[in-house]
Amino acid sequence: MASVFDVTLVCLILAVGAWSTFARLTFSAIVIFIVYGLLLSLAWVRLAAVDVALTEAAIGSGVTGMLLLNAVARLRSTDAAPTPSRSSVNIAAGVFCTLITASLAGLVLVPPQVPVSLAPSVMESLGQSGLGNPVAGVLFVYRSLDTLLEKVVLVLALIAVWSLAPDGLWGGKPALRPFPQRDSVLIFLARTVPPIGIMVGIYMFWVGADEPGGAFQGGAVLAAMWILVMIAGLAAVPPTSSHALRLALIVGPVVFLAIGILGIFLTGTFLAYPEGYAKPLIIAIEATLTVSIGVTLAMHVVGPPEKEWRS
Amino acid sequence: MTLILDVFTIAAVTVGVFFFVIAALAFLRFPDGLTRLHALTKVDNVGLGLIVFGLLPQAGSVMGALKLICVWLLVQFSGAIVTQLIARSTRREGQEA
Amino acid sequence: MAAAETSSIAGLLLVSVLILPVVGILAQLALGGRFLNWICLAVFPASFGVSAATCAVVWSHGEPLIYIVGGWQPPLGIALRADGISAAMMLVTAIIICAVAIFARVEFTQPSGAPEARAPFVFWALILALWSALNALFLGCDLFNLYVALELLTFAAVPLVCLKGGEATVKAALRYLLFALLGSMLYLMGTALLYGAYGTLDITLLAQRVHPERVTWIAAALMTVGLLTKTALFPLHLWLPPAHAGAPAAGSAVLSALVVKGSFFLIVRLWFDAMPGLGHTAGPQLLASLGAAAILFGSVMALRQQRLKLLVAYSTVAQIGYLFLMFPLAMAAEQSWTSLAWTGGWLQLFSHAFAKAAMFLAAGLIADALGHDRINDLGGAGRLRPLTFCTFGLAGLSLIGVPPSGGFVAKWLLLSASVAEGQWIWAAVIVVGGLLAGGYIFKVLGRAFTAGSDAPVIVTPVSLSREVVAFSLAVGAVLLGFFPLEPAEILQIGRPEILGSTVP
Amino acid sequence: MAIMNAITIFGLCAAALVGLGIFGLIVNPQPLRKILAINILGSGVFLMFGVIARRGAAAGLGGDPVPQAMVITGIVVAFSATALAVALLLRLVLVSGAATLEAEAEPSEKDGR
Amino acid sequence: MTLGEVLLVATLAVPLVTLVLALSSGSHRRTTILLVLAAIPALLTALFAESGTTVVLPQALLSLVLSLDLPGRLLLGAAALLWIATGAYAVLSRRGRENDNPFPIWWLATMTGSFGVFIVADLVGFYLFFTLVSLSAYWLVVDDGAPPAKRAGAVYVSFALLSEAFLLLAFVLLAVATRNDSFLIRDAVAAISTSPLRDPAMAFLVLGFGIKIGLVPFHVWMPLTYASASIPVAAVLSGATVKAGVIGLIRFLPFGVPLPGWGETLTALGFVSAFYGVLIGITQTNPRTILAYSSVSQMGLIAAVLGMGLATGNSITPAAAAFYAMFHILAKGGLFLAIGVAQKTRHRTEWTVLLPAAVVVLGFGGFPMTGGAIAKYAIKSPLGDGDVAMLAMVSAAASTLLMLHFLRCLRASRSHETRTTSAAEQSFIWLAIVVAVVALPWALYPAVIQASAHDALSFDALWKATWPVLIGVLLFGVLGRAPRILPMIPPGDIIVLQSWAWSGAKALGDATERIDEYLRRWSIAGSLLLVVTLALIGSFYVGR
Repeated sequence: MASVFDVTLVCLILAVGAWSTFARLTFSAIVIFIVYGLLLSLAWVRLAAVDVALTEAAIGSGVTGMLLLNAVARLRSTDAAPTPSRSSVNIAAGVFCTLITASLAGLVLVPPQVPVSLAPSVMESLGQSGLGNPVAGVLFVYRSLDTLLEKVVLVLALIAVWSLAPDGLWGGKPALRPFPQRDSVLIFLARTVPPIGIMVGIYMFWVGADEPGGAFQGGAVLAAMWILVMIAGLAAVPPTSSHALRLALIVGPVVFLAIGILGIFLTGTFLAYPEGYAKPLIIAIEATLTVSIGVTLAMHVVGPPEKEWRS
Repeated sequence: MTLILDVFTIAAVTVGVFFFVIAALAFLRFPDGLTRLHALTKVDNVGLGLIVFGLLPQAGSVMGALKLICVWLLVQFSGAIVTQLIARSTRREGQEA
Repeated sequence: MAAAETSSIAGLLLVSVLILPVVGILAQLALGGRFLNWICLAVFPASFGVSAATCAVVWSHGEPLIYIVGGWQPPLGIALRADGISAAMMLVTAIIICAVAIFARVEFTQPSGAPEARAPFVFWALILALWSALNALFLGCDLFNLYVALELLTFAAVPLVCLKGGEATVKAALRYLLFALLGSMLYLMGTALLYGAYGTLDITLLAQRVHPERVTWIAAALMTVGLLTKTALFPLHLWLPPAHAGAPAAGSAVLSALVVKGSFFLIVRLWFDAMPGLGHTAGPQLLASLGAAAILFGSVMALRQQRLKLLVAYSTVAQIGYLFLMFPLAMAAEQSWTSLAWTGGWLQLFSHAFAKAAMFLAAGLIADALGHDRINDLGGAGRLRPLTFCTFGLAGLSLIGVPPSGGFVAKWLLLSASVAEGQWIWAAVIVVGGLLAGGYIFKVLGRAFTAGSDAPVIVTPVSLSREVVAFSLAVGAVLLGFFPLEPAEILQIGRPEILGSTVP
Repeated sequence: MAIMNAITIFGLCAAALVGLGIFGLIVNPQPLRKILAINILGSGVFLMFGVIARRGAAAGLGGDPVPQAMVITGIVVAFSATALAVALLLRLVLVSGAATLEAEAEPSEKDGR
Repeated sequence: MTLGEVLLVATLAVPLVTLVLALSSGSHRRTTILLVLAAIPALLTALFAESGTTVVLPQALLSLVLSLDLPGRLLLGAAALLWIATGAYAVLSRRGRENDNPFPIWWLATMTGSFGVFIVADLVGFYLFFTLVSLSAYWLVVDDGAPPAKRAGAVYVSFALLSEAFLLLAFVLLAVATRNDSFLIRDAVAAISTSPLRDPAMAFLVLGFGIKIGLVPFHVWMPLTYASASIPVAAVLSGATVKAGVIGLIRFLPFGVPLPGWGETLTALGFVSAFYGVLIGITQTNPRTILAYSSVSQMGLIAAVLGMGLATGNSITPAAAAFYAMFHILAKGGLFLAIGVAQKTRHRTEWTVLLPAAVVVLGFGGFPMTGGAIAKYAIKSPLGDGDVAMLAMVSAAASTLLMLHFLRCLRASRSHETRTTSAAEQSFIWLAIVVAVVALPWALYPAVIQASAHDALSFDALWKATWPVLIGVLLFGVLGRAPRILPMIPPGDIIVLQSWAWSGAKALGDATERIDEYLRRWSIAGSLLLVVTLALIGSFYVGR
């Protein structure tokens, strides 16, 4: 029988999700969405996927929440749009959505006869790569092409965001407005929390090889700390044309690609790690990835350049 | 021995939850933003403290217990600062409106 | 499997086809704007060479080229597979992207000495990303890997639409992105269901494990509709006209000719490779009827457009419909790849790619030269820019399906297939589509080549080199017309291995 | 009869979230709320992956690591999609002053080029 | 490569080379003498290449198959003559006039298509040249860009595209009937007559070629096009390019096996067109429109001849129809040139134009000793001697009436400004055509019908030829007294009816635009997406 906690958690998630969808004000919708994200990471813990819970909390609701809050602050002027009207189209859409949900629920209720899983084959050959965490194994050993392509997607999305700046401001500084007053409390926070945060981020990346954690989650924490410092005004927002920023952006994918190509010369196949050296190589990849992901996520939140900057 | 610890944990956690319930009630009852904020932070910190305190014996290892305490400290710390910021901004909005 | 099971040197071609454009983007970010021209000069020819080499290897061996990435066999790892149709698609993509690159070289050059400019930097990064994503789509053998490639494609296509930054183009780009994301999420849900039911996402393994049951139908439906949103088939075409009309000329050429075909390629992979069982259901008929509606609706809308770029965009909506006629016709045959409709469908895709790229480039040149692209005011412009309108005409011939053009051979094969299998409705739709296409092509050419009320004036001179590039693409569409009128051998490479053993 | 164990509950929750996400995306006129709905839809799809992973628990693991790795990649891709959508929306508001997706006027004349 | 094969290839190669030459040299603005010379190889092929020579071009040239048979040779020769004459006329009339539209390019393209259609022997090749001749003629029609020309061009191109659509379907049916192994027309026609696809194929063939030769419901484009095109263009369109439809019917109808069903329908269509053309023609006043309706009538007659041949399975019908069509090419083209020449001659010397025109006109009626007489005698055998032959006689009388009406309108419509610059040479071309019209049929008759010409001179044949002409003259006399009784019908007659079809199409277009605007609303598109998903799931369950 499903435990009471699970049932309440699911009901809570659905309630908060519905509330966020139908909230009158966009600002409250987004705040509720962040709560929804945290509840979801609880659900991931219940589904015994701690890695994913960390990712959901860090990226799914953390950084995305920051992004949406920043957006709603900018859009405050156009917020008074009415809630969805009760027109016939909406009712029809509702009916179709329930039909889709019903068909999916029907599938969920009838689990496949023979449970099918790749877990045994993952565990059986995980030992060769020296990694302890199976999810990290899948990400960086078995399906490393996915991870590489996904990194390229992240970098390309950033180029796309930057491309939305007007011609004149290309290479300029993104307009993250630091907190207006020279307020002591936020600066105090920005001075004390980041060291802990950075330590937690690095710990998360480091432990990722054997325990749940990894480059993505660590990178997200680092990004959060950097944004906190920038908002408090302690650190200047780097111009998008700064050489250091761009190098930091691409150091992750470049190292990943280099090691992949190295695999061709040493073992004859792309993205294959030579015997015995798998773990150090993967750690090297993850280290640079953490830095790149951190910088990229922060730059996504900060947005396209909006101020003149002549280096 | 474990029985005593379990009883202790259950007691502490229930009291903690009780504090949270009060905080929620206060949040709904109080008229304006500042008083709600006041109620929330104070009561939640105490509630969380009690729950963490109650769970300490359940934590597997000493490291686990330390992590729990770190979590509590971090929540205390950031909660207080964030409350300050929200209070200031609601007061400033109060003056402008 | 009989295929060349290698991670050999030839297999490395497949990897380099994926990786070279990505290296280009990373180099662009690392070195900045000053070296932009050098990077492009290095990466584009290299990528073209590798694509052509892969195509040559696959066509000469007559066997698909398989490469196991990272050395782990498919259920666990990811394989890259280049069979006949993916080699052909890679070749067409390489040719069109290089032609568009030469065309765009004038408009998007980084001025030497000046600080890094936005448009050139972004344009070349997006084109390279598009190329890498398309190659990943053609070679991918794992459904989730194809999802990531699809997202890479969308994220490269959306900013291309609003590169010029006008209000309408940004709105079109946002609509395109949101609708495409909805599609991707449905596709992802389908992948989840398939993995839950059969334990693998590799297409060749799926072909052996899939059997007709509820989870397969729902997964196939979700994935197909997810891909239909990106292919902009008739009822789901809301984003295509403003997006393709608003993009810069070079951008809209690549968008219409290639990006829309990438997701179509996946639908073919899904229906013909992963789940051939779908052929015995009424699914292909539904897809073809949507295609037929697209042909009729798109052509009538194209006839009514007042602006040239919108006319060409709606013509894309119509021509996509033809591709979906391939499903019922090819799947009716016992071995789908030997039927006339299979070759006809692919030829339609290739000739439309060439013709539409040429048409959008020509439309862009006309808009640049005359300062506007209102069709009614094109009176007599044919004399001012004869080569551009000649390009538009040649490409138009391929769309109408007039010999000697690729469009004609494709229509002939599709008509023969529909007549041979007695599905007359598709034959009627093809012919009416050709008529309507003739209508809107002659509407434009008629106004261009006959003296209008006020003599048009050239606003900004257009260099002949750009016109020659557009003309060469149109000639490409015509050269496809010399294809023999029977099922093409090279498009059948690698088909039997997937389906030979198990056709449920 | 379908066993109503914990995993199935989360499966039903995933299905419901997918329906909710699609409904929110279709119905809500505001683009920012549409982006929110896409994130809810995405979380629903990833939850389905989680349920399938949990059902594939074997060889001493709590769940099949392959779908879990896919979810991590999916979340990062979904984030970059959200970031691009938000940037586009902000640019749209900057340029047109209104945050609406309905194309009232066809691309106006000045975009004729 | 024998002489014949070289000539065959040259027929197409020379015009194409000239076209490329004109394109590249930039001299495509001025119409040079090359236009005339490009048609010479075709004439030589018709004269010297012996029937039956076939050439298979390499794969690089779409593996076209060119072959010359008797009907093809006759039509090719006559068309070449007409192209040379009208080419010379065009060169003279446009000398020095800097024209913007690339006239020579489209002239040469239409010429290539027109010659190609007569000598090509495979399906795809025929469709290629048929399209070439139809679509490039559009640019000749809209050459001077005047508004009526544009409207006529639009009507012309829509009918041309419609005919091509039908033909594409027909050819696909033929190809499928031969299981796609050989694309030769001969094999396709042989295979289709026995295959189940015969009826649809025949229907599309008759429709496709019917539109091209202007059978009644589809004839509206002819009067509009011929009235608004320039004189040489109208001459060559009414003469040579229309015959693409005739050669199509000759090649694609299975004359070997009698097909009474299709034969009768074609004959009926033919005679309806024949009489309809005359009925409307006599109400017109513009000489060009009258000639257009005379074309509709004559083409109707040829269709009737082919129909009867098909019904009775008479094997010499193709040759007879081609012979009559040859006469029609030269006569109709010549009369259009006559209009051009008449507008330039002075009042005093008008008889130099009207007298030869009278000879040609009487030929249409089949007056003895004229070219028309021998042509009508040739098509007598396929028509048999029942009531169909009587109908043919009546149609001869009717066309005599129409042509006399044409003569009167020609005389009345002569403009009085007397430009005599190139009039002399042009009238020389006109006279050359008249000589050809009279002499050529008599000369070629023995070779074509394998019977001596002198039994056509027997007394009863002569009498059978003269009484329809007499009736025609009589009717013309009666009509002359009371011109008021005839209603005024605008050229293109039922095109006026089709204007409501045009407004219907516009309404449909508006509705489509509203639907598209509705479908592209976000919430509608989203719901449609879900509908398509559910429909797909449903369709998978159906037919499993």
